[in-house]
Amino acid sequence: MNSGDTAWVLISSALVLLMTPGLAFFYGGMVRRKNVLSVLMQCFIIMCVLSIQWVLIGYSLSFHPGNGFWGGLKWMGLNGVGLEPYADYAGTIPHQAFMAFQMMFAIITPALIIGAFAERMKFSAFLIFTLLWATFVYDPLCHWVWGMGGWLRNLGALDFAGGTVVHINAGIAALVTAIVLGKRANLDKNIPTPHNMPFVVLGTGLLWFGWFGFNAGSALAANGLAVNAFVVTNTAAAAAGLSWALIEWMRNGKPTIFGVCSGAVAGLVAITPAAGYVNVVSALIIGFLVSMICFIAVTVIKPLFGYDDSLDAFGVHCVGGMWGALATGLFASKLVNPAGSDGLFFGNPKQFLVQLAAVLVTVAYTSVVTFIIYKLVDVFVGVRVDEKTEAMGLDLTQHRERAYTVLE
Amino acid sequence: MINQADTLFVLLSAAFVMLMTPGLAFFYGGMVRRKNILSVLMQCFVALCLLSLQWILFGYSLSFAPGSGFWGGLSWFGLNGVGTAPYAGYSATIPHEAFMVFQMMFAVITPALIIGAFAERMKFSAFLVFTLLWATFVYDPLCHWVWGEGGWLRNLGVMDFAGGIVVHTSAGVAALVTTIVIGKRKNLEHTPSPHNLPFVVLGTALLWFGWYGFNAGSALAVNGIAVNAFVVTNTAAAAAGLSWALLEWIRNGKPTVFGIVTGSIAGLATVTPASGFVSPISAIIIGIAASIVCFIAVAVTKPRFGYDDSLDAFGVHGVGGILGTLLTGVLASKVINPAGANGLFYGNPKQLLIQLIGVAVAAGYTFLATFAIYKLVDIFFRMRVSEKDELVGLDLTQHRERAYTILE
Amino acid sequence: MKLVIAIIQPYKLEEVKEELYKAEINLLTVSEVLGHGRQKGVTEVYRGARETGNLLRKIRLEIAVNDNFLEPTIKAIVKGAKTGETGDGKIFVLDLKECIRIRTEERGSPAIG
Amino acid sequence: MKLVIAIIQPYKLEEVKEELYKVDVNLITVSEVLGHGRQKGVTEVYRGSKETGNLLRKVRLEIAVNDNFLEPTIKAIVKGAKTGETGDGKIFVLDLKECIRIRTEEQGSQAIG
Repeated sequence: MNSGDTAWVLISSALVLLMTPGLAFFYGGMVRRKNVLSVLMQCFIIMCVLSIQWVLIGYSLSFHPGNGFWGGLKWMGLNGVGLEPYADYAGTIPHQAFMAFQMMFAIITPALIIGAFAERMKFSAFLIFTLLWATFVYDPLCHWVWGMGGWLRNLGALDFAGGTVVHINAGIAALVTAIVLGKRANLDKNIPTPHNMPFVVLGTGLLWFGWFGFNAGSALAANGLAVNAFVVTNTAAAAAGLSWALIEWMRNGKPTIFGVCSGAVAGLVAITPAAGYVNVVSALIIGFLVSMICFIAVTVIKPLFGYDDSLDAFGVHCVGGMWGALATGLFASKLVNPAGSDGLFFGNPKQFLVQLAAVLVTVAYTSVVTFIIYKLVDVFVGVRVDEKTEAMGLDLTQHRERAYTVLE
Repeated sequence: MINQADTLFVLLSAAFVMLMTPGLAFFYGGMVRRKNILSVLMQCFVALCLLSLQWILFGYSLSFAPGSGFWGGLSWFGLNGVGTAPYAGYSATIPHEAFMVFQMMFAVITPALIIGAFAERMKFSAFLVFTLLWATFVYDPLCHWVWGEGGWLRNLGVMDFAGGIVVHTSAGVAALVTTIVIGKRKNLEHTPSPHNLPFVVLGTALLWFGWYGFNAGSALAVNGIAVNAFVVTNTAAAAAGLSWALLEWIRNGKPTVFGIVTGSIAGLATVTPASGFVSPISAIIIGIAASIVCFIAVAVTKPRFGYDDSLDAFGVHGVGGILGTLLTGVLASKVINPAGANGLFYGNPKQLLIQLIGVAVAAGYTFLATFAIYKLVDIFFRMRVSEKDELVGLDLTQHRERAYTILE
Repeated sequence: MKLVIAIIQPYKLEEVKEELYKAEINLLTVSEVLGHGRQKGVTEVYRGARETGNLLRKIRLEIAVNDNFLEPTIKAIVKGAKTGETGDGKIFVLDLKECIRIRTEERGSPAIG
Repeated sequence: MKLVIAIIQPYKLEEVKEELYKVDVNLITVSEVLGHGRQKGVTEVYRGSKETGNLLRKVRLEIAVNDNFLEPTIKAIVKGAKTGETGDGKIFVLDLKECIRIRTEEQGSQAIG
């Protein structure tokens, strides 16, 4: 056991936890004033619900070395998950520290989906949907990619900090729910604008800060690999934020803060799977290109198909995550991480195909199961709020409270 | 030999200092009028993106490569040769890249501090060019002189623990220059009151939090000096916040929250150069001195000379940084840090003279170089927005977006 | 000329706007106000303390119209805002003595449209 | 007595205020409103989707004046707010039946100033 490594993983867990409130402000600033509390509420309740789900069954389903497809229930209620290190995941820190670190990932992933169905989902339905989704989509996928014996892991798919497990996964679920839930009312007449842009910026700042724990913490030790992940994370975010602003400048005439924030988050998403395998120059390229790709997804593809992904959970997280996962297959280098493998540009085209396979499997599994869960919840509780409720806003109708006062 | 605890501490400190830039964005953003808040947030975020890239491409090399006494040269261009092996010239127990990324966050926040001087009236394109040039031709050389291997002020014996000269004096003097040459804001019979004081308080809280990384992290190791820096940082901030509130109470009849946060920031800026060399009792003296001197600068000197330092970047950071650097020459003690030197009170008046030379050289160089860069950019881009754009507000005219909605 | 002032439910604004556009009334001013109504409204509960404020959030519309447009305007507002429940709001009509378009300094009814 | 309601561009508020002070009109009430105008306004672009909201931000002034102050008030507002572009705004004039100063309970024109 190493005290430096343990401290690093615990602090990283705290940093990743802070990302969920960060996400709450990032999303909350974007919705209309009458719905901001519903978004904050969804993010916060996820912190509560999934923390409990994780210690009861989630961690066991995800990380217990069961078979290739699920972890089983042997570690239910953290039975057998103690303070001794578990060498297959991390040999120098207590097993529970690893568990806590992974918990924060399990929390933020379903929270990402909120962006797709914001402003129109019933709160009770949201709770059930989230719990089922975490159990039947996140946990299995997490096992496949990161769990001992997981079949995608055995295939050799590289995912340093969660490109497939977190971002593609949440992003595809977002697309599915946005499509089946349908558009918000009156959307063709006026597109709602972010009601509090400074909140979006605050959320971005907290996300960027927390992402250091997300990526550099995934090294699970305070070593050179963590330093590399830290540096490439910052670099990709900076490159993507800047290039999104430049694209806007050229296309719309003005660079916006909303653009810089969107770009920075896209860059952070894209570098996530690659953070432990690529060098700084590759991070620059990954960052610069992800803005272009996500910008097209958000401004061209979304209007073309007409789905209402309210806050671009699909357009930023899934598209950015896919680019990151594939880019890992292009730019990975054993010089950075001897435990990884080389990518296409370093003479190993097979890695690119493995990455592609992992992406396709995730897309297929997540879309099918998310659809089933959605329909199931819809039958029993009804997912969407009625028209009047939507017009009045979810804050007042779902939670009977309001974000701001008028006069005093 | 790499030490895990030191590595984790420096990485974590880098993350803390990164968070200071969004913190500063809110500190400044809350102070401007509602129509300009996004322009301030945008400038801070773009500085974060732009300078992260400048730093890895050539900024770090110019600042820290062991070149001549006056600049670092380009031998570490593109992080060539900056890897995960430690570089003993700066820190022998952490990967060289960790030191690089820690310093990067300083290079990001310094130009962002200047924003306070020209807020609400600078064109965005001009801002970008100005910031890039300023970082390259003012920050990087100055950083090399004071902190770089072979830097001539370093060899002279100038003590600047965490950036009193490099960060606060340079940004503050640059703020004074730009605020004078860009001129006053329009219609300024009375200073506009902050449009969102809770944002100012939020920003201060994030800055205070991040400053632990700034000062304690500058020890570059988990040791007694880091602990001392942590304690004196907190002490000076507290003493300065309290004494500013008392000054207001005496002079204006009521203590204000705006006053207490301004005082805290002044205390933090002032203790920065001293934090590795002085005792907690000295920190109280530093904090009180910071409040008195900065209060005079902001409340007496500024109105008398009539320059429009919109958010008191010079009055707080410049004055605080200069004062702190000089007080280091008075209060430093070898008992706290054997690697430092004694100050005037500990029987070494020479140190005060050295500090004075350091500050004078930095202020003089910054003054001239900033003026030259400003004039150059002004010729090509025109720094100031048109009168109508200023009245309409920068959010709408520079970025075509708005911070808040009214009804929805 | 008349000045119509209407106090309506916030969530009905979109519908009222639409009805007004249909009746070719395009110029309106909207603001958010607190209004005292007869209805109880949705009770908000903060940290257990029940808030039964009787000042409720409303939307206030101001529309300047020529006399022949008055009835269509009233009809449009009623059509868009009426639910039949208490709290639907009120419409007030005032005489408008003069109207000036600032850009051209035109006065009277041509300045209204 | 008359009640003058003016809808103007937000960034013109300072100039209008100044012009009003020059003609000794000191009592004004200002609020922020959304107004539908003919002009397009500045188009905001959010993540690439253009927002051409037809409700634009305006400032609304309410000024109660005695009849002899009416024309100077209108002139002052026009002078301060006019640019000649669409979107400059409108001025409405209403009859004011009564005016009461709450502090003294004075009524009528001496209560206005």
